[in-house]
Amino acid sequence: MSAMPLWLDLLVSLLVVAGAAIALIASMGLLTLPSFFTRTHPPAMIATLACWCILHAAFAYFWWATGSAPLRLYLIAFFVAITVPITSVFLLRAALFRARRAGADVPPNLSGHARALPPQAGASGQEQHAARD
Amino acid sequence: MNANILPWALPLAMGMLALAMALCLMRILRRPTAQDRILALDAMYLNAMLLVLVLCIYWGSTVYFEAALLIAVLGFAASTALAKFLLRGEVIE
Amino acid sequence: MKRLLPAPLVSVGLALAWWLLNPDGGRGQLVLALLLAIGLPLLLQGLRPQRVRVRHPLTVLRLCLRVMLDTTRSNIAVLRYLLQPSRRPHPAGFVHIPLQVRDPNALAVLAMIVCITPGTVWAELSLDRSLLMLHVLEVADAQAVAAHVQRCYEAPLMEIFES
Amino acid sequence: MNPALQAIAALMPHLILVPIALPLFTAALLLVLREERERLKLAINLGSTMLGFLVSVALLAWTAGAETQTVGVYLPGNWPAPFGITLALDRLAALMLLTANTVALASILFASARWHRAGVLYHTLFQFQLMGLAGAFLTADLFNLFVFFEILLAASYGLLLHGSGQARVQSGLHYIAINLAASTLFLIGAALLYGITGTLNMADIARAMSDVPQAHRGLLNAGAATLAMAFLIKAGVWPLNFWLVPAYAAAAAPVGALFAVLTKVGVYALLRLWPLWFGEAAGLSGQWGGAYLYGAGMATMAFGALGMLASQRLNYLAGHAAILSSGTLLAAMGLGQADVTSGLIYYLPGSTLAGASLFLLSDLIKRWRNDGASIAPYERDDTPFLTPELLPSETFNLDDEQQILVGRVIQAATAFLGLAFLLITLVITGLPPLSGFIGKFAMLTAALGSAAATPKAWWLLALMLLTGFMALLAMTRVGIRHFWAAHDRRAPQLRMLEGLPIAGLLAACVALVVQAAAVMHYTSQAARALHAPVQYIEEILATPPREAPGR
Amino acid sequence: MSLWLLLVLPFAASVLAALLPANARNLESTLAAVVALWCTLQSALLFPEIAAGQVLQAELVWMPQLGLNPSVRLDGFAWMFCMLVFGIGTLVVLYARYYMSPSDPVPRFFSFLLAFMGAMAGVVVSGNTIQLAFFWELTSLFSFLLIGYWHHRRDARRGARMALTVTAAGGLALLGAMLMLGHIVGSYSLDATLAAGEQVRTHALYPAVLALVLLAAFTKSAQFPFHFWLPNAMAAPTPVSSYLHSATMVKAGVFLLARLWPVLGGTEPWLWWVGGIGVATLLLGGFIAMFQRDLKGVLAYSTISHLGLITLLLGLNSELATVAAVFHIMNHATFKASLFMAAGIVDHESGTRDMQRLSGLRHAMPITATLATVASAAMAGVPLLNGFLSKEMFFSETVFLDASPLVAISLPVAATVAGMFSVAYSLRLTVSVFFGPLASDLPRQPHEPRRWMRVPVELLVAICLLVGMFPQWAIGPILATAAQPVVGGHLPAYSLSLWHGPNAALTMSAIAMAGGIFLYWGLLRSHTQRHTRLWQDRLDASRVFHALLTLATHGARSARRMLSTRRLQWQMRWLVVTSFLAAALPLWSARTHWGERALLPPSFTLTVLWLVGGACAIAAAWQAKFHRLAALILVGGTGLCVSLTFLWFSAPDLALTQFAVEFVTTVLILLGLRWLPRRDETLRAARAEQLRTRARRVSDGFIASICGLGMAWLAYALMSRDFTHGTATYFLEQALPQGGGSNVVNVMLVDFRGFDTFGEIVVLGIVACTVYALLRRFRPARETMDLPPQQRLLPADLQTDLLNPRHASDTAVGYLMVPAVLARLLLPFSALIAVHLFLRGHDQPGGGFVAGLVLSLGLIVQYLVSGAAWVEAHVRVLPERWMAAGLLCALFTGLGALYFGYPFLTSHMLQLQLPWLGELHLASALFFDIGVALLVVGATLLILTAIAHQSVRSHRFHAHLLAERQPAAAQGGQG
Amino acid sequence: MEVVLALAIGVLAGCGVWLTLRPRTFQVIMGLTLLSYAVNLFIFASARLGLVVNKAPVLDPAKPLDLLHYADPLPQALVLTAIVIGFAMTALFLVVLLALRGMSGTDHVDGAEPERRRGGTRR
Repeated sequence: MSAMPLWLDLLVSLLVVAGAAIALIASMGLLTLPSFFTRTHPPAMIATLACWCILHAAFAYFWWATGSAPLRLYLIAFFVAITVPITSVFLLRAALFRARRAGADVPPNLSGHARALPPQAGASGQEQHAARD
Repeated sequence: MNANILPWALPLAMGMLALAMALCLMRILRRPTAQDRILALDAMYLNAMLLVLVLCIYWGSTVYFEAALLIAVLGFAASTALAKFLLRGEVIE
Repeated sequence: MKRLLPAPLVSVGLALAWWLLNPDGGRGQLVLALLLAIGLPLLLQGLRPQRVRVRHPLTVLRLCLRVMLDTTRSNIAVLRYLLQPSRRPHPAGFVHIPLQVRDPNALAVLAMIVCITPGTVWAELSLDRSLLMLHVLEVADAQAVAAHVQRCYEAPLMEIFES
Repeated sequence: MNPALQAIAALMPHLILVPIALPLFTAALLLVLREERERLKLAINLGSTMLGFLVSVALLAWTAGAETQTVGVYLPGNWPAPFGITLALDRLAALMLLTANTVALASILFASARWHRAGVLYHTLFQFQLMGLAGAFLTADLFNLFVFFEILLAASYGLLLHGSGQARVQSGLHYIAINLAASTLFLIGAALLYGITGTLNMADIARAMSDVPQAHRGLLNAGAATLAMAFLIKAGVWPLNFWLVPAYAAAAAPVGALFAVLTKVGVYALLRLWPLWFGEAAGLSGQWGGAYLYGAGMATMAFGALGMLASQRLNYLAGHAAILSSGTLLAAMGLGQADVTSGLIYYLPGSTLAGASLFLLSDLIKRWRNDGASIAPYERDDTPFLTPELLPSETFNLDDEQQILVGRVIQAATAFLGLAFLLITLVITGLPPLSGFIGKFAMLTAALGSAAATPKAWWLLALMLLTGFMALLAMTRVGIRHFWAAHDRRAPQLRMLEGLPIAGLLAACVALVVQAAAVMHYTSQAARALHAPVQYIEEILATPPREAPGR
Repeated sequence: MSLWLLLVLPFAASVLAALLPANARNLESTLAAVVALWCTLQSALLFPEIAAGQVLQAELVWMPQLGLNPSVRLDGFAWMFCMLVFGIGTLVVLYARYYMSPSDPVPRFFSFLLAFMGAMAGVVVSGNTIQLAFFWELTSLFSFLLIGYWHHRRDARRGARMALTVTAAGGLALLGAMLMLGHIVGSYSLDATLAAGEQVRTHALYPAVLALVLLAAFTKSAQFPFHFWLPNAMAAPTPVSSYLHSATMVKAGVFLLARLWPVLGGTEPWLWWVGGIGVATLLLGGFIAMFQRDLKGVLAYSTISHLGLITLLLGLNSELATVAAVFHIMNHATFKASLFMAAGIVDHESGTRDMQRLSGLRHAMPITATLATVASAAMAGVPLLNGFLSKEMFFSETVFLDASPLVAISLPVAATVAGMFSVAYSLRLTVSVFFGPLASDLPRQPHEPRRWMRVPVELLVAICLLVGMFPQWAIGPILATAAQPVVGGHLPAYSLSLWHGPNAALTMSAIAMAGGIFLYWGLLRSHTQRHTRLWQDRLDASRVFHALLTLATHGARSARRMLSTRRLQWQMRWLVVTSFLAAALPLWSARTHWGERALLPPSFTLTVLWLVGGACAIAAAWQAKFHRLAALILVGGTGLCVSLTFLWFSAPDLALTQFAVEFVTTVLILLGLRWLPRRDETLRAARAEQLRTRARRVSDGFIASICGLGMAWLAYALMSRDFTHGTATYFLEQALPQGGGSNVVNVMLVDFRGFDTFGEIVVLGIVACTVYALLRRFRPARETMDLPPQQRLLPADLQTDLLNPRHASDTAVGYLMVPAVLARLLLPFSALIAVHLFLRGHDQPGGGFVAGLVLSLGLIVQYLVSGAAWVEAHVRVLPERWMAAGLLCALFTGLGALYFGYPFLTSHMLQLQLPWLGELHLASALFFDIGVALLVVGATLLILTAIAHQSVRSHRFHAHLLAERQPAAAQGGQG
Repeated sequence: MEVVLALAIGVLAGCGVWLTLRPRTFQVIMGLTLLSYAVNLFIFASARLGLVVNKAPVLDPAKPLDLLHYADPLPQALVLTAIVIGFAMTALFLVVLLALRGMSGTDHVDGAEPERRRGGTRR
């Protein structure tokens, strides 16, 4: 196999490192951001930009290495795009629900009556398994 | 691997992704809420997926690609189920 | 035709995906792709009761590009936000957006867009689908965010799915 | 060679597969049928079990009859031996197979009276259980043995839980937890052995044993020891057998009967592997581990006998009897002499059959005594032992009532149960004239017969007699209580279908005695083959696959 | 042949008798009598040959490899016993015919009796020591059944059990002794054993053999301290007593002693033990017998005493004494059998055996009284009766014994005292029962028994008289024949005449006679009442026996409690610790070190990865109690690291599978989490402080860390060593040409080791079946029965997007709308991926298992977003059928090979030429893989949906609760 | 690298053992899961010629067919089987623990809370 042209070398390296860096920063954000709702944003970065960067890098690399365009890599981006919202929607809805029950400062139920949910009373929640908030 | 920069860049990237996973783990451990943990698990899966992709490049082999695809297609199921459990108290109603 | 292809778009997508996954196959793969593209939707028809109608392919393309661009942009914005903790001018918060689009598929695509865009995340949709709540990382101007969503995403989606 | 044997020989290499494939086919078939079609399911199950029984008889006949080739080798997948998986049928395997199938036939007959309706999917699980047992006996591949262990365990979990109820679920949880841990050990041991010998075929491992360099010996032995732990747990060795009695006692009676075979699977695995790997041929590791096996067996025997003595409930008694019998087998195995092994192979089927019939019988007695509702008050484990029954009476031997000196007629059903109980007692305690006695005698006489009988043999003799005595005490206590003390009870309602299997099992025990010489001839050949496994190894490794098909 | 008939006939008749109808009294007894009589005659006819010194032998070849050949060996001694067994047996059968009530179910009785007779005959004619032990145990067994014949009586049950316990223990001891003898002699043949006396006596094991043999003999012959079972055995019907305790059962013990006398006798320990126990029993039995109130009790203790006498004689190590013993065996059998029968007649006709109530029966039954008086005179040793002769021999032996001065003096004294006792109880027996005024308050009016009932007694008494008056003529040849084999060939000189002149023995007899009369008149008549109780209480060894038995059971129970546990934690501990030791010991003893192989270069990424994985595992261990969800998440993280490790080390297939399994497992456990109880976290702080708990956790932690270290060490030792290639290269070489696939792992799964995969899917199938079957009967705990709080807390009238999918016609509404649309879109794609993974499996990572998991997970996601009811309304999921189809598909693929003449699961390659598509390679393994995939889908769905369906209950339960609450609320509103 | 893997196996096994020694059924099931991870890795580690990187046993016509160029495929096949069986057993154990929980009302492995000792200790 012939040596890799420098530009490709550079491009792939750059993309890979950039993608990894974004993922790292996003994970850092996950750790440092102050509240749950703000923390929901960084994973989207991993799913999008970081993922794309690395996919492009892989695409470029394998195109060069195998001689054919590995378009199937981009299926990953597609699937991630489909699946990430499912988790996010559930997770945010759960977080809101729990926040409201805990009496935290979040907007009230969009479709509910004026009556708010009763605040969580004592330690009677099934989700006690999960964690103490 | 017959390139100059990649042999350095790829381990670096992998290290960074592994560290990213470690950070996710720290979030899991620090909580404060259950949803934080689920979120962090989800992020961990994504990081792992990226790690697999980088490994593919590193080894110049596409046989590992399907693993990344699998995480992309199914990885959400676990975190969704966890989230639904938090929301409804049961996974399948 | 309709009976054979209950979801033509999905079929196309499946065929495409198969071709992507097995690009170097000969005619055999083609036949397989065809079989799967027709067979899978037929088999799983029961689980997808709603029919999807998509119009205006140009708008679709435009929306796609728009989303990619927006996503990249907001990625960078969030990146900056994360890297410079000291300069975080705007608070995070919830934004309520009145919606006119009602088609579930359109809403699903909207959710996808919102969710893969860092900085915004789908929080709640009212039962009658008239009101959407987003959580936004940096709320400079809630109205602007709402307007952006309505203009850039909701309108094309209505055009695609509901016209 | 008579025509029947010729027919068997003609079918032969493929016949080895039948005990595994037939139950699987039946199980799959039963899975297709709807739940309501109980009778059809039962009929299919019975038919299949019967057929399996006949096949195992045929296989036994083949091993007994064939003088030239004593190891039947089957290569599923047509790969030569160390590479593919091998099934091997030798005398021991055939005997175990027949024992298992005999018990299975009795069990399903018994279950057909009522038990099979206690839950769903009974027949399917039953057939899977048979498949697992057959596979475990037939396979000659270590990992395949693991797989079949898992099959038989998984099926036994299912069968144990058949009928549900807290006792079953409770003991089932323990049973499963312990056995999962045991499976873990199995895997660790298998991995170590593979790592060192580079093969999984049992015969090939035996061949490779002598080549293992000294530096790897420790690892090899550690692997084998870990493996042995897995088998010992299954065999119910003390102190790893506390799950056994509650689980076996809680299981539905036909299931309990089948479980009587399960402990023997662990014994079988040890019997199969230890002489093969650590026999005289293996060089450095010769006889390694025998002392531990012996010690564990002795402890298990003692524990089993103590447990019998301490038990008031019939099915606990049966569980402890199973422990006692596997302890006896293990201790005898630990001596590592071919003649002793011959005796223990003789002892094994008899005690298994008796144990199985005790489980069945205990169900009948339980139902007779209190309509199967619950345990009688005196059966609780904390009941004081010294009942009024045993206190010395004041009026010693003096009866003023003449009338009482007339015996009671025993109804046929009671007589049947009593006779069955008596025979089981004889086998379990090793009293003459049944197979328990001959088996124990054969073991002891072989152990003592060698010019220099070791102290181990004497201790074995002492403990065997002592445990037999303790078992006798326990059995007579229970027997008197059930058959003599309760004279004012109406006759048990005995169905033909429930009596028949017990009678059959006991008839098999009797047959073992009547045909003792032939059986002993067979077992001694089996034992010799076990201890001098050259032929086994050669047959397995040298059997060629069929000429390459159009792969 | 006739020899074998002697042995077989009684058993055959026994089986026949057992099958007769319950009321066939005459038929039964005739059968038994004919058999017994025939046997008697047959044995009697053998006398000439025996008397000529022949030893009749017959042997069958049964198990030569064990030295177990059933053989019959009839010498003089055995012949004598045969005569006793069969002769007295005949008389007992005759007697029993009249004794047993017409309503008694006699078939059982006679069946047992015949079997017992056979067993006893077996003991005496055995030519093989093991056979002897074998029949010995049979006599225990059948005597147990005979004693317990009237099992509705408590004393019968107890007596039977006691007899069995004691004698069977002795039997086991005998078996042990015989095994030892066999070991010493090298043969189990009786001939060889008898010939090897010297060898045995000098062997190191002699004491052990002796101890075991004596244990056997003493238990059987009711010698002190095992004498207690015999009086308790009196609960048997009297014919049984008269048979067991005169000629047979108890005689087996002395038979054994006499039989082995040439082998074991003649040593110091023999003298001291046999003689000593004999003396003790002789005195003790005689003494207690004097105070008995029960007629049969007297006879029982007198039997014990006489057996002690015989034992003592055998123990004296003198040939003459041994001849005397043989003689007394015969004499005792005759007079004791007749006495028992007479006692039975008294009991039968008067209705009681209480000697305090019985009196003057000679008025009512004169003949019986006479007979009984003569017989008891024989027992007392009155001249002109047979008892006198053997007693004389005994007395003279005690005098002439060559022993230490102490023994030389005390033994004659003891013998005389015993003689006094025997005279006293014999007197008591006759005088108090038959003399004096006729008792009036008896339960029945006594009268003479039926003619034939008395015949046996008459015959026996006649023998007593005959032998007593014309000893040399009546018994001389027989005694000589019988005693000869016992003493080992040549008889000592002895004389059977009545009169030997005034010697020591005669003096002793006279003293004994006078003393006995004095004892009776002076002591017994006056205060029997008080003493009876007193002596009985003090000397009742059966109490000790019961105490021992109770102690044994209690001991067993507490031992079991100590040695076992029902608690899983302890069992697990045992398991872990033993396994650790099992693995560690070989390593330790072999001084194993790790190897020197060159290691892979360290990788930062993997290290970090395992820091994450390890931290996840530790945290999961930490959190599993109070934060189940967190533990689940953390275990998921660990699983991720495991999968990545597989990937890292070149196992893409494993990684794929592990990922897929990981996701399914998480969903699975989450499904279960709903049914677990809440964890009361407030208790944690308090509890953690407890010392016990902490100690336990610390020790568990210690065990766990040791095990972890051990595993790490083992893994490292394994990985750091160089091994040869093993079988691996073969797989690499054959995978493509023979297996037809380039993914070697997959070829391995479906071809090389397809049988494993086969088993593995079966396991999955079984588990699915089990889960399904178990959950059909699932009963949730009360507090989890209701809806989860998340749903319960939502007021029914609240407008919310948190809709229960169960209530929506299409669930694409509310919070579920977006996920539902997306998940439904995803489903065809995940199916596509499944097909993709499946088809490429043979050549690239993938395969049927992963494909199946992907497909089923895609379906599970539908359940998740749409609810079980909705999914099942829209698509028919029949997991059982999937499973069956999968199994059958795999099975028939395997069986297909048989059609081509190849073994099961042999893979075939199909080369198809399709018109337009060109060449198509189809491996049969593909169909096997289809089976795998089908089964995996079916099993996974069955398991998951079976659990998921349980939540239907809670909705039903909630509705039920609401319905209950509403009327109450309405009432409350009104009131 | 082997050291890391060995330690990983050790940690997993240790945690697994610790959890299986705990009194709550959920802890036990988690422990068994961890143990099975450890064992799977252990089997994996028993590969001939040790662990190798980027030598997946997927045949490449360019490479010679020996263990120097491919990972040992056999342990991988074994681990695959073990994973599947482990999954099945986890499912089974889960359901049994649920059933026990339903019947006994507690999630203690012995089906009953141990009687409280002095001042309400529960283990």
